[in-house]
Amino acid sequence: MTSEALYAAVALALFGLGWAGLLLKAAPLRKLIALNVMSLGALMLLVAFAWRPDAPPDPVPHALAITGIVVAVAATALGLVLIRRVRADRDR
Amino acid sequence: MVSPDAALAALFVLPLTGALAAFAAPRAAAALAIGVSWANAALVGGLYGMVGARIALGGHAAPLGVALRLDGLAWPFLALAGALFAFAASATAGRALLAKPGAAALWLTLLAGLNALFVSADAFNLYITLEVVSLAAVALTALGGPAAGAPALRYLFVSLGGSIFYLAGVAFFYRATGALDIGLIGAAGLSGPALAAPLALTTLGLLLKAGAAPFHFWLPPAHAAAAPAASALLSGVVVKAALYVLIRLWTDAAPPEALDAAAPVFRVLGLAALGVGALGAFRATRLKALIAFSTVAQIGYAPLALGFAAGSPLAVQALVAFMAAHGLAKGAIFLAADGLRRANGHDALDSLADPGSRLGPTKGAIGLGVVALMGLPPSGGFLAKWTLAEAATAQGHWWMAPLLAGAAVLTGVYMLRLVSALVRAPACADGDAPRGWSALALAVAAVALGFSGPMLSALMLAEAAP
Amino acid sequence: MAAAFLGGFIALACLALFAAVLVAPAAPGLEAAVAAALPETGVTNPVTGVLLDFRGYDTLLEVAVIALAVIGAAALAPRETPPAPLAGPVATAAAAVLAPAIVLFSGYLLWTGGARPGGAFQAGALLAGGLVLLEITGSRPWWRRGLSGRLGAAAGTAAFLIAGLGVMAATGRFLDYPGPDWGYAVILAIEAVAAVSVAVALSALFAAEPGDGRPGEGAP
Amino acid sequence: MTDALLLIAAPVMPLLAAALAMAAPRRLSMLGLAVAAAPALVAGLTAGGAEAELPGFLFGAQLRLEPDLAPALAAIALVWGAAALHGRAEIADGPDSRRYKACFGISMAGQFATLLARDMASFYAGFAALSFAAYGLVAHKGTVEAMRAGRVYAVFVVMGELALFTAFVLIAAAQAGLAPPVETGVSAPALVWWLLLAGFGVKAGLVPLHVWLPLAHPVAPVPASAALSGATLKAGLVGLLVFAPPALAAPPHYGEALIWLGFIGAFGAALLGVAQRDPKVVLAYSSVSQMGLALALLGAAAHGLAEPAPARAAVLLFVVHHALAKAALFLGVSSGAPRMVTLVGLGVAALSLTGAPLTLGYAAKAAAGAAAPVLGPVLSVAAFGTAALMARALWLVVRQAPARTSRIKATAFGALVLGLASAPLMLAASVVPSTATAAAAALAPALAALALGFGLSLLRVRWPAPPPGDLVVLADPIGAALERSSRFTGSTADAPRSAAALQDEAPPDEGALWRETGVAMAVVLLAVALAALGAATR
Repeated sequence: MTSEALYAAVALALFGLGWAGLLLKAAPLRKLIALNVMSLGALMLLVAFAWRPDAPPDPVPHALAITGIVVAVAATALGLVLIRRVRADRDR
Repeated sequence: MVSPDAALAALFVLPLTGALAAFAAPRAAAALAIGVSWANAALVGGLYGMVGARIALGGHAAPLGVALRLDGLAWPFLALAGALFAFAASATAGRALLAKPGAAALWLTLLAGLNALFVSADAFNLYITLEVVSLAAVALTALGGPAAGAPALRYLFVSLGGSIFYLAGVAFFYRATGALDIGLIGAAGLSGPALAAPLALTTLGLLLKAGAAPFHFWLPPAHAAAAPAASALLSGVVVKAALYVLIRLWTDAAPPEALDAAAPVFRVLGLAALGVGALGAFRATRLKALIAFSTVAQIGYAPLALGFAAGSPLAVQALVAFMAAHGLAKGAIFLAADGLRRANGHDALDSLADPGSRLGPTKGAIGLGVVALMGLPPSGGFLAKWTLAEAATAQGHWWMAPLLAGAAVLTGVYMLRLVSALVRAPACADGDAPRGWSALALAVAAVALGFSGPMLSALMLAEAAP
Repeated sequence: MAAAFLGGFIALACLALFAAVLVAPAAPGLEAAVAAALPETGVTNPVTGVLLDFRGYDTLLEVAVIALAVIGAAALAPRETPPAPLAGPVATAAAAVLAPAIVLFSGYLLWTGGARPGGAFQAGALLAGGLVLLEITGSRPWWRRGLSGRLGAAAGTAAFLIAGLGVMAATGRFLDYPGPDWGYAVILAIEAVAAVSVAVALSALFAAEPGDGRPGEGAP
Repeated sequence: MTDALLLIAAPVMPLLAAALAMAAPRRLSMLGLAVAAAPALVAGLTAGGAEAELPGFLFGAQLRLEPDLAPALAAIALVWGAAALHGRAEIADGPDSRRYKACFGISMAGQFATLLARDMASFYAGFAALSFAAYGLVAHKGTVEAMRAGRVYAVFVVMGELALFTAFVLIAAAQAGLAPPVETGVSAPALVWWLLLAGFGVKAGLVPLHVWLPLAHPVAPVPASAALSGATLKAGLVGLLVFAPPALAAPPHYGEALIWLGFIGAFGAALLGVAQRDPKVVLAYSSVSQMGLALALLGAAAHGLAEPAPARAAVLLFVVHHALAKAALFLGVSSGAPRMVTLVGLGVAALSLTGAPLTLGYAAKAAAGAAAPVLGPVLSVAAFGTAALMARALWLVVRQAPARTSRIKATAFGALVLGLASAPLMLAASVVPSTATAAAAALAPALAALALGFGLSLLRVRWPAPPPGDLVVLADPIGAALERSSRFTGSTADAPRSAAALQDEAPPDEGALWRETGVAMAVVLLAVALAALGAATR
């Protein structure tokens, strides 16, 4: 098994875990965390696909992964604020 | 003469700058949003002469850099967004929304994201623009009030989930082709698992984001709960962003054989949407829920048309006409619904009444909007329906003609629930209800799209040219 | 029942995707193209070259996404009483010791990004950590509040836009840096502003208060 | 050049007038509608053979006034113009009048477009505008009967449009172009002919699609009835002439079916009509009867019993004749002219319909008989039915209280009667019977009907009136069920439900929604992936 396959297996496992969590977990916070796990899986897939045998990795997927992480952070932050907002509106 | 580089860059530089300014200076924000929306509309109008342009951002050509291209498919969507943002911003409902803290900056960010999305030629860049659009749209939805929070949250989850599927698909595309440019991905001529994995992932993600049946469960609550002007944008153009990327992928990145093979799937999805949306609209009790379910039904035309698009530019042309007509008409109806609701003081569908003669433009907007949604001639909807029926019949699927006509009948029947309000005994009108000129302008545009046939054909030809 | 079906299906789908990885051959990536074009950029770290030059447009939009999140958070954050600061001696002392070290190290990360792993986001994220540390100990710096806070969060996108338009005056193309020397300078400038801006934005997202900066005043 | 402008102005002017009517509610705008019929009238009288195009409209609109269609256009324009003028006195100003005027203008524009359009898209646009806007005319009064008639009308119209849209798309696909079959000479598949028959049959009052007609005509305002019966019915006939032309080979049984349905209409409607007690219902059944004859003529041509060219000419002459005569009769119900003048005018129109010598009706009947000799006896017998209907209608008009005099209404009525009376002057040769027996035969129905009517009134015979709309009563249980579900009708009686009441619809089970979405994801993912895999192995 190449390093790419190993990394891809882990990435897809994360992706699947997050996917299941998104569908099956009820609490909004858990859904958001599941989404984070899922997005980590997708980003790790990029990292896995950057692997090259006997050569330095392809820098483009790495750059994409960094961009993806930042986008995921921003989305998560907005999600957290929204969860707080919903909670506050409900408690009022 | 402005260079294409400058003009295309202006598509996102202008609204993004406006958004930052609106954020930094909240007092001028609303005026900025209206001004920039109109400036953007003018810019898009000017870009019509540049259709066919393709630029390499930063001077780096495709495999390495990100390309923008303004072709015959992109321009109508840009124009739709431009018109909707301009008229919705000027409408009373739009000014009410823009007066809320942060709304103006979100409004302009959404515009920037949509513009960037429609001209992007790069699969990963499309991911980022999709995220800009989704996040801004979710935030705008949540501004609809206390009842909007939960629907907005559900919208966010579905939308983020969809983005992640899309991103995973892009990763697979890159692995199989070493390219991110959609044209280059298509040129690689993928097949087998190397094609199936990314195509299935991206398609699933985009269908989720578009709210296409059977993934529509988030859409009606979100579009019904948002502020009226936001609903106009969400239904009018935001859901189309994901559909647009879907069209791009299947017509440019996937080989024609794949689209041919997947055509039955898309036809089933489209028909399911038409049915499910109509059913929801029949059962809706609130005005905005009816309109939102009608969106579920109407966006079914996109997968349906995609189901006939293999090797048929006619079907793609029909698809564009559908999306443009629906966007304008739906924007008009959401804005007009605001006037109707305020004149009545409530929005319970079965007891709405005539908002009085002062709201003539509102009533006209609803009437013309329904004509366009039903696809009666000479609206853009008719152009689309006829073109699609012709394309389908040419491929031997003559049953599409009665089916499309039947869908129009369904639309007419559930929209009658809205129209019949206009002939009931007049309501005691709220003197402040907006008259609805912006809504009327959009509705007139939706009907006048019937005159755009030659322009659409010309645009599609421009796309075919190298 | 449905849950079991879904779990099973998801597992199968992921296995199928994994099989696709094993079966389908990988195409050569863009490493050769990046290596060939890297000298024009003025940086030697290929990831930074991709991020800030070849796909600088992506990065511009990505900074805009952060600004968007700040805008959205400010618009949506509920009015709630903020939690009491951690004012104990340990926390205060830790902040006092760690904050300068964090600033220094994030500066290093920023600088080294041109040649080795590192760069604006890494530096900005670290800096944000420092700001959060200050935040929870109750000593929020003045430039995180009000207009300057908003300007700070918007500065990264603004710097990118200004740089993009600035080089356009020279080359006629948006974000097209003129030559390696200038390119390096422009990239470094963008990165510096972006790092600080990202830090301000992330810490603003951490606090997530209503846009007018008046938390805890009850219903709007 | 001016001719081309006239052709474009014909449908555009009524639309502008409709827009004006929305803006200006005063009676002036109704006058505008009357004036808006002028370009079509002038075009019909002077511009036969003219062509024009509107490149931007739909797929590029081509307009052409076929020389043999020109008289029909003129007659129909006269009908619309007279109806608009009459409406100026008949329709009270009010919030509703704007809607009426808008619908009137759009219908008028649509009808002119159907007569001029040379491409299917424009024809369909005109036809749909005519059909849908006419709903506003049928249901204008808003009474229970009007709403019912409107609903029945809407159901038929929608079904008709469905059939037509399908047929047009199939024609376009069969011949790869938008020109109608009458020009391309390409005969469409059999299915298309039947679809066209259904679609146009609704408009033309073909049995059993006629049931909306006797319901709609009496409840609509008088001028609207005149336009509906005089003008809009003809859109169906013209549509069949253009899209299912006699010159092309019809599918098997098409001609026979059309002949028999036409006969059933011609005689059945006469039987049902004479028993009615409302002059407008009688007139409506008379329209069904007359249209039945015209349709039977088309059927004869399709079946090879008549030459295509004379059949087309005869149908078009019938269009001119029936448009003017029936519109005059409807306006005569509330003519506004002095009583004697009204009766003379009605008499002229009625005589013309029965085909008396020296009238346009005689020429029309003679042309039909010449085109399809086999129909000759039928036409003679049918004339007795028509005469009976006319006698009944006139009797009912005489008995009702005279309408208030109105110079405007009288002008409108007079214009139609004059048009009807003067048209024969242009065809002098064909309105004069060649032999004395022919003259006697032509006059016989009218005399017989007069005698019969006189006798019956002496005997004071009364018989039960069948319900107007005959067959539609079969569908009434369905309509009642629909009405009970107030969802579709709604009522202002319900107080607006409170926000709280609306909120307590059971909140959806969030978890179930997500699980269902998960299952849908599985299905879609699998389907797309399999499709993509399958495409590769092909």
